[in-house]
Amino acid sequence: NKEAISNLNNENILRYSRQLILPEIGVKGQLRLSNTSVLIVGAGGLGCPSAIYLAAAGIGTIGVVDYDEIELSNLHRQILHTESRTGLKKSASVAASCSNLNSSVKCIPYHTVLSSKNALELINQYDIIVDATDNVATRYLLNDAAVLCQKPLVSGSALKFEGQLTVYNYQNGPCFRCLFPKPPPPETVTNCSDGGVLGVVPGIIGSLQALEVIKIAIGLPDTFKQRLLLFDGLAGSFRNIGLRPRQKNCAVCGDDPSIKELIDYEQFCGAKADDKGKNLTIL
Amino acid sequence: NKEAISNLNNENILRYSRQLILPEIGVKGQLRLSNTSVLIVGAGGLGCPSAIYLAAAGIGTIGVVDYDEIELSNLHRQILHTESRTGLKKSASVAASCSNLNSSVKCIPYHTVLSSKNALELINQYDIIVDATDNVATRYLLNDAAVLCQKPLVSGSALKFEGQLTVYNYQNGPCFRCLFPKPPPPETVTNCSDGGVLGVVPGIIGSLQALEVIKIAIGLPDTFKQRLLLFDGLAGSFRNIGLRPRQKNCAVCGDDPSIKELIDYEQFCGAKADDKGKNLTIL
Amino acid sequence: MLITLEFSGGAEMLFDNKKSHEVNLPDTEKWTIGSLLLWIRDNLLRDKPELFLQDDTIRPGILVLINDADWELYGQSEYVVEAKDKISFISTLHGG
Amino acid sequence: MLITLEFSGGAEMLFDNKKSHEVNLPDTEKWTIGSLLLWIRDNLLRDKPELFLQDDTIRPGILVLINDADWELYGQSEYVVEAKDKISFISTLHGG
Ligand SMILES: [Zn+2]
Ligand SMILES: [Zn+2]
Repeated sequence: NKEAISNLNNENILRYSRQLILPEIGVKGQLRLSNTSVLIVGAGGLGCPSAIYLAAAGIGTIGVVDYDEIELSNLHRQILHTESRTGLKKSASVAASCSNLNSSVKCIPYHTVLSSKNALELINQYDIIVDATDNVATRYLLNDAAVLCQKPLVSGSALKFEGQLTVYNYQNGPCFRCLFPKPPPPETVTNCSDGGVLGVVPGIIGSLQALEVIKIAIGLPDTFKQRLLLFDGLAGSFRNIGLRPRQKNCAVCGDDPSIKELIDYEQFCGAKADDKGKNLTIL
Repeated sequence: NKEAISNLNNENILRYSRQLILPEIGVKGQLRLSNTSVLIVGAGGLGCPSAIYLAAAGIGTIGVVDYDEIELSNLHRQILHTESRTGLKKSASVAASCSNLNSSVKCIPYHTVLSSKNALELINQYDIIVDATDNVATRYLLNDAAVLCQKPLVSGSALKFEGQLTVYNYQNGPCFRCLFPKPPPPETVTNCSDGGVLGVVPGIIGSLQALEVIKIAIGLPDTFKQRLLLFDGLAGSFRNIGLRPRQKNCAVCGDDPSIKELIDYEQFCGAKADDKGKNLTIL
Repeated sequence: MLITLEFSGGAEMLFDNKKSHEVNLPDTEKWTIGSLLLWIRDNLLRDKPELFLQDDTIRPGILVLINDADWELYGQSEYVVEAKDKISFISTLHGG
Repeated sequence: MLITLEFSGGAEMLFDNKKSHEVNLPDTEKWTIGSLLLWIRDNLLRDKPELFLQDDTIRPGILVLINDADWELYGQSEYVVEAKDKISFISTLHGG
């Protein structure tokens, strides 16, 4: 339904010149980036670096979903916001920062909670989904929605000095549920509000998510499909973990799935879909 | 000569709350960050992420050195600049973006070429130096200046899909010259203008440089002293390399150094101190 | 039999915040990951075993690795532990 | 004797842009890094040997690694190569 961009104008040839000369990208790869749409869910510590590096690289359309407003306590890690924007919508702030860097990218902010009601319609409009969220319920929701819409899901997470990165539901690789069929007990889940996080750790993981998106958009091999990156910022170590293949008995991506439409994920996880409140089970 | 900051005001307690609760940081670590000054040399692909994450974390003073003005072809990787700032000074642009995020950080732009004439005076005013430059001559200059001023040097570099990171001249570890006593033949050196670079690759390395600075400022162990990180973005691999210790016969940091003041680095390297022109030997 | 146990992603908080443990398993039996889990509960866990095990297996949300690969690739709890193995327990992160 | 050679940071451009090479060294002699460098020049290098070697040793700006550690830690060109060794040649990057 979108008209494909089939050539680069002179301004864009200049703008992207340093990546156009990479043989792995070239004009063909740049056009693929221009014709790719990416939905970033979460305009926080992971979403900020992801969004700005995708805008810089010339992804055609970037959607940004977040229900939240900017607070001072976000600014130690959410680097696209500014002091003067505190109280304003995060999604609009990220879109504005991306447009300031590259006005040829179409940036669409969605100031809304991603829910079982709107997720499929939103995700269906995009080619690649970035999980830059901050809570378990939304991660299951996003996983199931990405599987049902058949979109690759580039998943990042960070807490304290640690980060994790993988790509779900891509090229017949596993999904989040293949690895974790059951949600963790709510009392074992720590969020950034309670556990803390050093801002640059989601910065590194979010940047790596942008790289994965670019590789998927261009069709480069060696993505983090069926692989997990473990980053330990205190040790300065990166580990590459081989993961299981897609599980035939997976409830959502398996051969005979039981989940064919989105469910109630707060109920499923026993926890609210934000990183603020206490767990439902405790309330 | 600077008056030390000895407590956090309420606004800063709120701003840094998510990193203050990390036991490795806490109020003591946050105060150390506030009392640390960092000189970032290069306001480009590495300098941008480095600067913004250091500003976000609350480094007290950030100096930014760059002689260059913003061009459209920078924006695919230099994410703190904007379209509307093309033609303006890079150093001022980075300082402005950092101040917009965190006005409590003192950001000092230096619109100048780092040279053998001004390097020692500049570097002496800072605690930690970030090498975010783009050419061999400036890297030798910065190394020698950091050794002569006894400052740790957090070095990053990127080209195409690859990046490298290490920390020189820290805690009796090696310096750049310990590893590379002789400069490379100019005809073997590729810069980002000629070889190209995917923007997010310096994004990842520059973020990792910010993390190293934070660890050094706070006094955390396990930095990249005497270690080299090799990042291959195409393969999605990170390798940790053990390096040689400080070399007793090093010309600048050795036991009987022959270099006791800065020399002519363009002549030493046979190449100009920018990433634009052709090599001197070819001219 | 000497092996290395690693905990990360928060799982280390159940083990004195120590991420790496060298342990010496008694040579009295053949060790599977299943029996190792119970040994960890009885010998290393300080308190709150339910945050690590549920129904005698690993609780949801912790990924078990055998020498840096998903235990699912090695038969999960049936895998027979060998000397020098590195068994890791990675709690998944959800922050962002 | 089978070993792995790796080239990165741009050094791979001298070797058909291939980053990893499995090579089989003839068992006729004891191989040091020094003699390996000459073997690489004569058997793998396509052209411009001066961009890889100078005065029969590695040219300035390329770091040599023996199994992911600086060759300086192993006596540089004197190191005796063993089967399955991974010898890497890393051209330092200067871009930013
Ligand atoms: Zn699945
Ligand atoms: Zn030295």
